[in-house]
Amino acid sequence: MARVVVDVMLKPEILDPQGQAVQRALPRLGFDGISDVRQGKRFELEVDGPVDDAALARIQELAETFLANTVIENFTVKVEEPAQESAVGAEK
Amino acid sequence: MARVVVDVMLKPEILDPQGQAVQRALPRLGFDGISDVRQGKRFELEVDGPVDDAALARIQELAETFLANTVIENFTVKVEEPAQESAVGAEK
Amino acid sequence: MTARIGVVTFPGSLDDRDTQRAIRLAGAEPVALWHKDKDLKQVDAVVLPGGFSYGDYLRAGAISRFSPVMGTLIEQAKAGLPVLGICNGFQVLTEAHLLPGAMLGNDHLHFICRDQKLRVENADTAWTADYEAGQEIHIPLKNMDGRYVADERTLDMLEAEGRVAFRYVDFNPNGSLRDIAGITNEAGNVVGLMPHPEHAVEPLIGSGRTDGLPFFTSILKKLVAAS
Amino acid sequence: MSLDTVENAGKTPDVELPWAELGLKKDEYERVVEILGRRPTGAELAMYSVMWSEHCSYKSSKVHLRQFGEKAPQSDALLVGIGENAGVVDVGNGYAVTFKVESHNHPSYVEPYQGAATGVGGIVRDIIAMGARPVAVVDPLRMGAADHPDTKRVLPGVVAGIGGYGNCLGLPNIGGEVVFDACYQGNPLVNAGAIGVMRHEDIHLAKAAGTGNKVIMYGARTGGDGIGGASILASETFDDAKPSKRPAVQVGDPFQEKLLIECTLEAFAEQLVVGIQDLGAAGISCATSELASNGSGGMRVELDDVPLRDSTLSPEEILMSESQERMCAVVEPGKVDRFLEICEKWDVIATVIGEVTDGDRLEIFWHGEKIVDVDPRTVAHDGPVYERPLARPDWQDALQADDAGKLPRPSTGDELKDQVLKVVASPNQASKKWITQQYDHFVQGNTVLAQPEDSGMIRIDEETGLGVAIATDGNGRFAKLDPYTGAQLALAEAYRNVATTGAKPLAVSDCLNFGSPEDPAVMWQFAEAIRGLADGCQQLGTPVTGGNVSLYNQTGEAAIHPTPVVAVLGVIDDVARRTPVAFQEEGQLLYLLGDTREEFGGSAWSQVVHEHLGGLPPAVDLERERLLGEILISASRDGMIDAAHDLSDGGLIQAVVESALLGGKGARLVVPDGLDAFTFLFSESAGRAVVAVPRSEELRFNDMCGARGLPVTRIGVVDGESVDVQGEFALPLDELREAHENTIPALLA
Ligand SMILES: Nc1ncnc2c1ncn2[C@@H]1O[C@H](COP(=O)(O)OP(=O)(O)O)[C@@H](O)[C@H]1O
Ligand SMILES: [Mg+2]
Repeated sequence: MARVVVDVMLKPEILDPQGQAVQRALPRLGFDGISDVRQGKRFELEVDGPVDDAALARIQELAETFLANTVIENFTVKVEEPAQESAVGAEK
Repeated sequence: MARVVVDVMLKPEILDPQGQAVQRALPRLGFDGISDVRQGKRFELEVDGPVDDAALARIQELAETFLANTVIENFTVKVEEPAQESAVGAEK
Repeated sequence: MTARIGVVTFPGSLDDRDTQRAIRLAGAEPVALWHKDKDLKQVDAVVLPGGFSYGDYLRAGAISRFSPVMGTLIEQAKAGLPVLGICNGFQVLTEAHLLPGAMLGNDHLHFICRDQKLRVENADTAWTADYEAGQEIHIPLKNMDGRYVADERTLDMLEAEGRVAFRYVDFNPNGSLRDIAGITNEAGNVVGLMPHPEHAVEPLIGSGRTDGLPFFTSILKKLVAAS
Repeated sequence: MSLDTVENAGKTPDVELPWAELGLKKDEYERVVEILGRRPTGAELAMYSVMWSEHCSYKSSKVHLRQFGEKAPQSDALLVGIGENAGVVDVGNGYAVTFKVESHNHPSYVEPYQGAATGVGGIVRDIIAMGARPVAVVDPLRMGAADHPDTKRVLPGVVAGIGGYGNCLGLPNIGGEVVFDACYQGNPLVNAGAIGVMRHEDIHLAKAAGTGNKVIMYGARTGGDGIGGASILASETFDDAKPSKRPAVQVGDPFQEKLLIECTLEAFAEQLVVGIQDLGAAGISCATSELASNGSGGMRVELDDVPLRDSTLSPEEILMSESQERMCAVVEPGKVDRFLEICEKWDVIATVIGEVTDGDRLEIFWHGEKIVDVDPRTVAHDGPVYERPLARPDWQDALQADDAGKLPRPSTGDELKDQVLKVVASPNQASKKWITQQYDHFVQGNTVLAQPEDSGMIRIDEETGLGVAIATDGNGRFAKLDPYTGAQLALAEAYRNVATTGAKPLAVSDCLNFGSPEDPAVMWQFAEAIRGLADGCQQLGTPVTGGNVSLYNQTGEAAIHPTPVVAVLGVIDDVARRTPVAFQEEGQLLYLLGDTREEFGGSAWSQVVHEHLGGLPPAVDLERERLLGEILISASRDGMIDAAHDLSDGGLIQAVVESALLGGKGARLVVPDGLDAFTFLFSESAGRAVVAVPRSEELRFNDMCGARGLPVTRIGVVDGESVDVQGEFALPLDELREAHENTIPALLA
């Protein structure tokens, strides 16, 4: 079984009220030096069987037609390699 | 300027009705072979200045106290290396 | 004398005016508190009202929890100041860890607005003394993020200590664990619940019942007795 | 090409701008050139093209809409009429109410959640711009076939969007409609209405008076969203390197709008505002040209001072951007600091972007260069006006000849019962609770009536109990059969719904949803509907105070049913008198008010049982509607009735079932002499209501109806656990409830 991750973010030109609200709160929390925050969605799909090109193409299509509304959102599809994952961050 | 990504997911033992709703819709859309879907949040932070250990530690703290509620959520912090990004998926 | 009860307005608070009205109808004096002020104006108790403070962005209550007024409030609540969190106010209280657990999106993924039946499980808190334990009441409920969750150990502790203050009856509107609608802290001065007692204080208006009024008369009596 | 300045335009008269791509006709472009005495700059063309669009200029509808003014009945209640952001009505005790309905149809099809959400946002800003505190919203919706897969995408998204925005603003949703019909499949109608309350002295108008006064923009930053043609101007012709596609759908931020409401009201309370305008369609182009043209002087604007979300925007794009949650206020120089302080208190960004001048020009500058120099009236008011050809459709006669009276009728009690169940469970007649429980009805603590009552009702004065009621109605099937009568039926039904709850109807707003005005058949439907509505309002004494026209609701050749949606606003001097739909007490007598005829054209029965649409709609008698209204209001005032429900889609049986289910009390009905059971139960004759009268009031009530000449028929009694039609059938409430309440969740959940 493998995990495929679909990240869906609002297009850069589209207003992101959630991201803005987070960003505006940062100075109050004592965090400076972050000039922009965007908030999107992360979908983790557990795929039965091998994640071959055909499977990825289908997930690509799923993302395009269902997980994202491409009028306002962009998405990326990635196969998650478990070993590499938490590059810097520790999972808490 | 660098981008740091914080992914926030519900802890595995917490019910994720959004992910379940997606998963339940899949067969109707003609997608089989996906045994589980979890939906979480992805934050993209644009950091001014270098993302050194100190900066990362601060973001780690930000995630722990603010971006995630660790009563119910786990998070990971990653520096995004622009080149490597869309491993398989194309940005649409 | 009468009691002065503060109502905090965060940006995006919606039921602050209604809560002030309910306090007035109960015979106490409502005092408007502003999220940017650390000063609680020496009120005798505080209500955190319902609404969508900061749009419910990030998580409901998560941003408000860091406002200046909350700094003072957290301190004083720990020292015994009576605090009631209604809906968004309850969410703020859990985010501030004045109450255990967390609020998540309703399990059916929709906003829900209905007249909800509840059972008062604990009539010994600062805000519930005018009810009888076991009494069933109808209070309007309206929320997007009303699903109360906590780990099993916390839930067991809440049950064992009698800190489940309200439970949904007949219908669980949001998937809250153990049908929990509201809880109290150990001392009984801090109470949070999802339904809106301030919308059930006048006949004809809203649900048309007055089942919510005892929240405000309970605290008034307690404060007057203490003074 | 670099910046296109006014100076540059004067020097390069031969440069041809892309007027066609911006949606202008050749003669419209020539008019712009004639008005200016030179070619327009890119920025000027951007302004003219959006302001002269169908949406902003009403160029196809203007000649017809005039009737609302010409035929307006004398009404003391009207404080502000058509032409402002929203009309204003006097409701007594020094209170004034403003209300309006608008459409957000197309965006809601493309992105249901955001399209519907921003529709609510837009109508609420219209209300704030009048000086009022918004107190409630309503949402009349029309969707494609209930069982079509795309309806499952659009409707839940629309509902979530309306709720998401309205709930977050703290506005109770107190009414609306949900209608399914295949004709709306590619063109769902998402109309949204709002009501606001203010004191008479707080009424504000959109005008920029007083030389030297400052123009302040406040609210969200301006982004590249909602820009149609501007990007063509900005990119394809002027600078090919730019992205040519800007999103046509915008994301709303209800939190920002909530802050806008609060800070605007605070500024009003301190009398800091001379004039105010919301930024909706056509954004800054519209706000500046309208403010300036309604004022006495001119206006000078520094576009560089507009706070941007995207620094790459061109001046044309800034002028046309339709970013949400922005407002423009005109403030005296001495009060600017206080105004900015209030904005800061609410964390709202505010910037002075210009000032009122003593000339009569609207001048806009960018990087120190003048890019717009126009007479604002020519932009805002002198748009083209078309008398489009209209023709009664060639199919109209055949449609009307296809009489629904000829359809086979049920012949036994059992058959009748089956058809009752079918109608009650059909998507259009079924309970909309699954939808309406996603809306907050309680917020603000003044809701007296909300769904599923005949009208929504809000208390506006705690001392006296003064309240207002609103109902919206429309029936595209009736309007298709006969648009003149159809529009009057919509008016009659909304009027009746308001009166049924005990409120006195005062004024009307409307949202006219039609197909393409370039089709003479559609244009005929449109003209007929307006004529019907204007005549009807004149007769009922309820002026039209404003509204909205939505054209081009069309998929290919196929237009939607002509769908005039009518909102009626009423006033009640004490909300304690309101009459609810639900049966209150067993033993109370049921009376049918009005005449029942064999009228089935366009009826729910013909649709549900026979999938038929043909014949003529029910006849309208507005004098009768007025009389019925008076009786219902008097009966509520004098405590003669405890429940009332107007009759409309589905006829008497639908109304009785709804009152019974809501009250949890059944009814025994007797078919009156002279009527057959089928006609009694399913006819959709207008001008009727069913009321429940306590026995002690029976005589008094009958006398009152008799004295005023309103037909009144005793039809039964509130009783038991079922709806019982003597000699025909009995249906247990449980079975009815299941039929009525399961349909929508089964389709959508
Ligand atoms: N989209 C909606 N939003 C809010 N209320 C609605 C909506 N659709 C229907 N309702 C409410 O449900 C009730 C029944 O609607 P409807 O059958 O259209 O009423 P009527 O036939 O009396 O006009 C009314 O109270 C109406 O306001
Ligand atoms: Mg009705």
